[in-house]
Amino acid sequence: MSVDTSAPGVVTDLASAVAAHVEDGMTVAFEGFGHLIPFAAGHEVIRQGRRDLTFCRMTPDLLADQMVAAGCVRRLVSAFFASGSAGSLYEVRRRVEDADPAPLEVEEYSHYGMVCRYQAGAARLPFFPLRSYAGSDLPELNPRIRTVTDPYGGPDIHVVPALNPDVTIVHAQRADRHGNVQMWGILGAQQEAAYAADRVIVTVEEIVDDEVVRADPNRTVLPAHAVDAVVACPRGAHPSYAQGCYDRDNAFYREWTPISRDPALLQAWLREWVYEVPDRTAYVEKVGAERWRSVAVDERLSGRVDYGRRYAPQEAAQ
Amino acid sequence: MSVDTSAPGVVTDLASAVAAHVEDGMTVAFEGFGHLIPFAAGHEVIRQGRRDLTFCRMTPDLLADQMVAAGCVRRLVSAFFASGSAGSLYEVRRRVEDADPAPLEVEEYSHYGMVCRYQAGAARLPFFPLRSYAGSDLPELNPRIRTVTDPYGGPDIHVVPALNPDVTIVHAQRADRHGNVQMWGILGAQQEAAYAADRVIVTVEEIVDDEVVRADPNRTVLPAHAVDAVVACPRGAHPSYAQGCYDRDNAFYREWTPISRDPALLQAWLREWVYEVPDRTAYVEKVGAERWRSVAVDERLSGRVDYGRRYAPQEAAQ
Amino acid sequence: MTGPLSDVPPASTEFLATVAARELEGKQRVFAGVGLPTLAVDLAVRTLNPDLELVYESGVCGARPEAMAEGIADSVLVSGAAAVVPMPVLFGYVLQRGHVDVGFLGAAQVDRYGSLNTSFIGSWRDGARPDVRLPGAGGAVEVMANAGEVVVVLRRHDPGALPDRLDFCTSPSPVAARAADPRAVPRGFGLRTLITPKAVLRRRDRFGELEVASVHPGVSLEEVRASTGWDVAVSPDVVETRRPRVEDVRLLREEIDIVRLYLR
Amino acid sequence: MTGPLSDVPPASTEFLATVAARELEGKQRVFAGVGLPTLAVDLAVRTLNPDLELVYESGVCGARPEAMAEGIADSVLVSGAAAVVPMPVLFGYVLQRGHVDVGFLGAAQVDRYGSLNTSFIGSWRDGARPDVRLPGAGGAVEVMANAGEVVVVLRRHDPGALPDRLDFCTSPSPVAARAADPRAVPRGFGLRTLITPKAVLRRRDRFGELEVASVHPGVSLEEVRASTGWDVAVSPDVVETRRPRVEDVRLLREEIDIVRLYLR
Repeated sequence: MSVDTSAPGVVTDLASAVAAHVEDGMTVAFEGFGHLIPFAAGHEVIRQGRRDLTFCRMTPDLLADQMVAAGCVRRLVSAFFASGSAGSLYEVRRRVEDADPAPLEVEEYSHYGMVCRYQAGAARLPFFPLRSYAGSDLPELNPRIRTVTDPYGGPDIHVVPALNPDVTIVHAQRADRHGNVQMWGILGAQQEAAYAADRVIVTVEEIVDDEVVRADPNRTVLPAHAVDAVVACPRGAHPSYAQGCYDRDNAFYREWTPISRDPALLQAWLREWVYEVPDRTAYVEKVGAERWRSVAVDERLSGRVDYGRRYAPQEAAQ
Repeated sequence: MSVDTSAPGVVTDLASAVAAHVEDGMTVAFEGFGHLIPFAAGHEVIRQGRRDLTFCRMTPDLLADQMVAAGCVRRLVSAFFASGSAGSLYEVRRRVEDADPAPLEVEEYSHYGMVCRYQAGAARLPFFPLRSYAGSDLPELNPRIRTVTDPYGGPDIHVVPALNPDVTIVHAQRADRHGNVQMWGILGAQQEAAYAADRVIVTVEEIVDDEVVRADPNRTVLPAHAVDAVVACPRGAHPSYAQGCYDRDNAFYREWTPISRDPALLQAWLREWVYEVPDRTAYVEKVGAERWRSVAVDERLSGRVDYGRRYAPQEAAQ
Repeated sequence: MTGPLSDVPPASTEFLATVAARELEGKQRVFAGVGLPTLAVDLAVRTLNPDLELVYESGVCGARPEAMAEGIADSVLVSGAAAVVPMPVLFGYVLQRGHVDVGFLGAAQVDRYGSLNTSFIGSWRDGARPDVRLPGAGGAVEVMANAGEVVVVLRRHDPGALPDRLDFCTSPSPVAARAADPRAVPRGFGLRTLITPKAVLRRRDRFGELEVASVHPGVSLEEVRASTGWDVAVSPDVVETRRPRVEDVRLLREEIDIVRLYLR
Repeated sequence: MTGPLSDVPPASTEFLATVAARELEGKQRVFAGVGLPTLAVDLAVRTLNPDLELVYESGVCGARPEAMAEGIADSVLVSGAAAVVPMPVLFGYVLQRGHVDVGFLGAAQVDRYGSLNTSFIGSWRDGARPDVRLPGAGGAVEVMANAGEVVVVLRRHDPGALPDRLDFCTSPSPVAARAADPRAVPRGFGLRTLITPKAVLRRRDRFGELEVASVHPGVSLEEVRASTGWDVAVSPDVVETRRPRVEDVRLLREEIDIVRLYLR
């Protein structure tokens, strides 16, 4: 599809987007629940040497292990401290259990607690209520979990505070050059995390013509007004996946456990796969055709729906 | 498309669905924001002579005028007391301004207040906060609008109480026989209103094969677990519209004003178009081909997206 | 924008829509209502601001209608739009979060601080039945609180429509919100521009009063004062309202509202 | 379900998954986790409950995977599913509203009332660094509060995993919730069934204690008691746990987990 990326819009390259929007000490959310995890953007943040970030993510995943190991992260705001299916995040554990090589601040919620924090942030509310914390030790662990009195006479209910990241970074299947972003498959809390943020960077598998987006407006998860930078970044979610584009690299997730367990191996991995790789194009090439074949997927197309078009009176008169 | 409607599922006819789920005195939400308004279901409720309903709808529209005039409604819970573009709802106004021929209780919010009430109901929360009521006379008019103290030190914030209808009724473009409902175009607060309810009736333009729904799972607004009855009811939203199926009958909306203004005309209209019409099939026939041509739409298809399919190991080995 | 000027009367829809359209110059996103705002927005896109993003309460963002919309939930707004979002997203994330620059609202009454009444004429307290049941809040109270600024077009200019005191405050200005709770002042400026058949009134300060900014051709300042329900302030640099161009009127009649739905 | 019985050991994944699958008979919707629950759910669909709706924390409802899922966010759960909803809908409307009948959870520690610890081993108060950083709450605290009932499968049965007192209460049982606030008792029953390598323990009462309901073949009741960190109650009608059928084991090995991801 031919797209004139020189036209006005928010299209940029990843290095520029990160340089323009991500500063040391910022609160940055990287969202994508097991799907569309913005690894390419995370690696660019590592390469640019950002420090003291408050890193927000419902499930930290390997991305947290990598960014913590690279020294980008001062504080982790999260709900789950393992890598989906495949074992511990040892860099995170070393920091938390032994302050090795340095301590890591942790602010801990449940998954729904994080979702609620993003919902409050996205709607500019001070807090969001949820039902599940009564009797848990979580509110004692994290004093930012509080209660409010129900003015309708019910029991007190727990609330979590709004989370408003300075920057939210997500990955999606496609966007137009204005920043209207469409995704499908598992949507996680990306819409909330993006609307909650002051600035939003979206990496996409493909930048498409306006008409592709406008042919299916219900598919748009982030309208252009919520997006500050769009970057074409094919395979930018690897080793996680993009529904319909490429599958999760489960083998890599398994390989991560021994890498993560050994700090020297982990630093060597960062050198080889992040610092010494200039950008995602080089990464894709380095991953190699054989590995990409192992995560290739067959086609399974959705149907089309009809949005209809009004008969123009001129036409009707003709 | 051939669908075996004798198979197990929630498919039924409209008279049976209303008889099974809607009782006198219940709280019933009819949602659809200017689009997919469930007129056919409302007319069936009128025909079955339901009384003392608490009728919930963000914008009452002609449907409220008709159901109030038919004597179904004791209490109106709403945010807007006019018919979209085209003038007053005179039956509602007569009741409110002059108790003519009888009073009508009104519980009044704003549009977002109604959305928030449904959101709280859908998530089993006692209330939902919103930012816009400070300084308005709405909280004095409606003492169910209250405030809570922000435990994070901000100002008090207004809240609205959960709305949990006994029944929510919506119309959609399509569903499968299990009750997985898909819609596109303007989605209003249908998802929230349905999840908030104890029981849900959905009328649809078309019941489709399971595979049509499963080819595009992100298009499903109401999963089957949230739906109790699905009714095939083509053109069930007229005189409102169904995106891609038929357009709004704007001429009818304009015709309504003089009908609504004259109680005798209104009762005659109800006799001719509701009481003496056995079902939606008869209504569609009575509306007539010429009028249906006036609301016909041209095709404007969405594209397809690729959900992908994993290579099965067996296939890979072959 | 230059070209010969039209002599359509100041109370005409064409005049008011053109004056309203000018408020959209340089803005990014407008929350558009039905009726006269539809005309104003369309005219602005065709003349002053082709990149204006049209946002509708129904959840449509970036509409590009092929025909004139007959309501905020018209199917022509959906087909070809950039996005259609559910109402919790529209009200919560788009509007309350602060993405709307200008909101167009109507009203039955406007007070000196720009609070609006769209609910009742007459008394309503203690269960009284009002004289007139107006449409109610709809989304107006949210637009007032959360849009960057608000533009109101009134079809009347008299002390009934511009009273000293509203019968009911549906959508409070920041002044009224601050009086209720000094800590809960909303994000938005509130009403910035009020366009009537006689004049354009503006608020220069978020907590200030309306003042007469321009008077329509053929209307005297004295008439404006006498038609307003309070002792209305007048801007020191009050001018005559600029007339629509002939081209604006032509666009409205021959390209925008060709079926004369809103133009009478 | 009849057929010859298998002699796989009680601590084997095949044994535990089959016992867990039986808990899904007659249920409508299960909130399925990764690992052993994946096997149990798949086996239940193939043997006891073909209409079971599979709901995943990732937002997938009515999954019909063409291959075994390697996680709760696996692409095979999405393709061909009945619905994929965003997480606010999944957690708020599907789970918290009460549409899930059975939730499968894992845990590092379970106490006598069925509260779970998935957060820390060791001390954590006053800023102490814990001995072991466990994965944390994830969605477990929401599943415990809002699912109709919960099934937990443990891979250990010893006083460390079944202590008298949890190191951290991540997901409280209704007993613990009631103790914190008698008015805030959650909707769900809490843990109903705990499956370990030695026994099946059940709670008969929403506010009751776990009691030994069945003991696996070759395990003595005395061994179960000695392996539990409190003086565990025993059901008056305690029996021996029914073994998997040969067919169950065959299905697990030859049709469900053909790559032996979870079966070792």
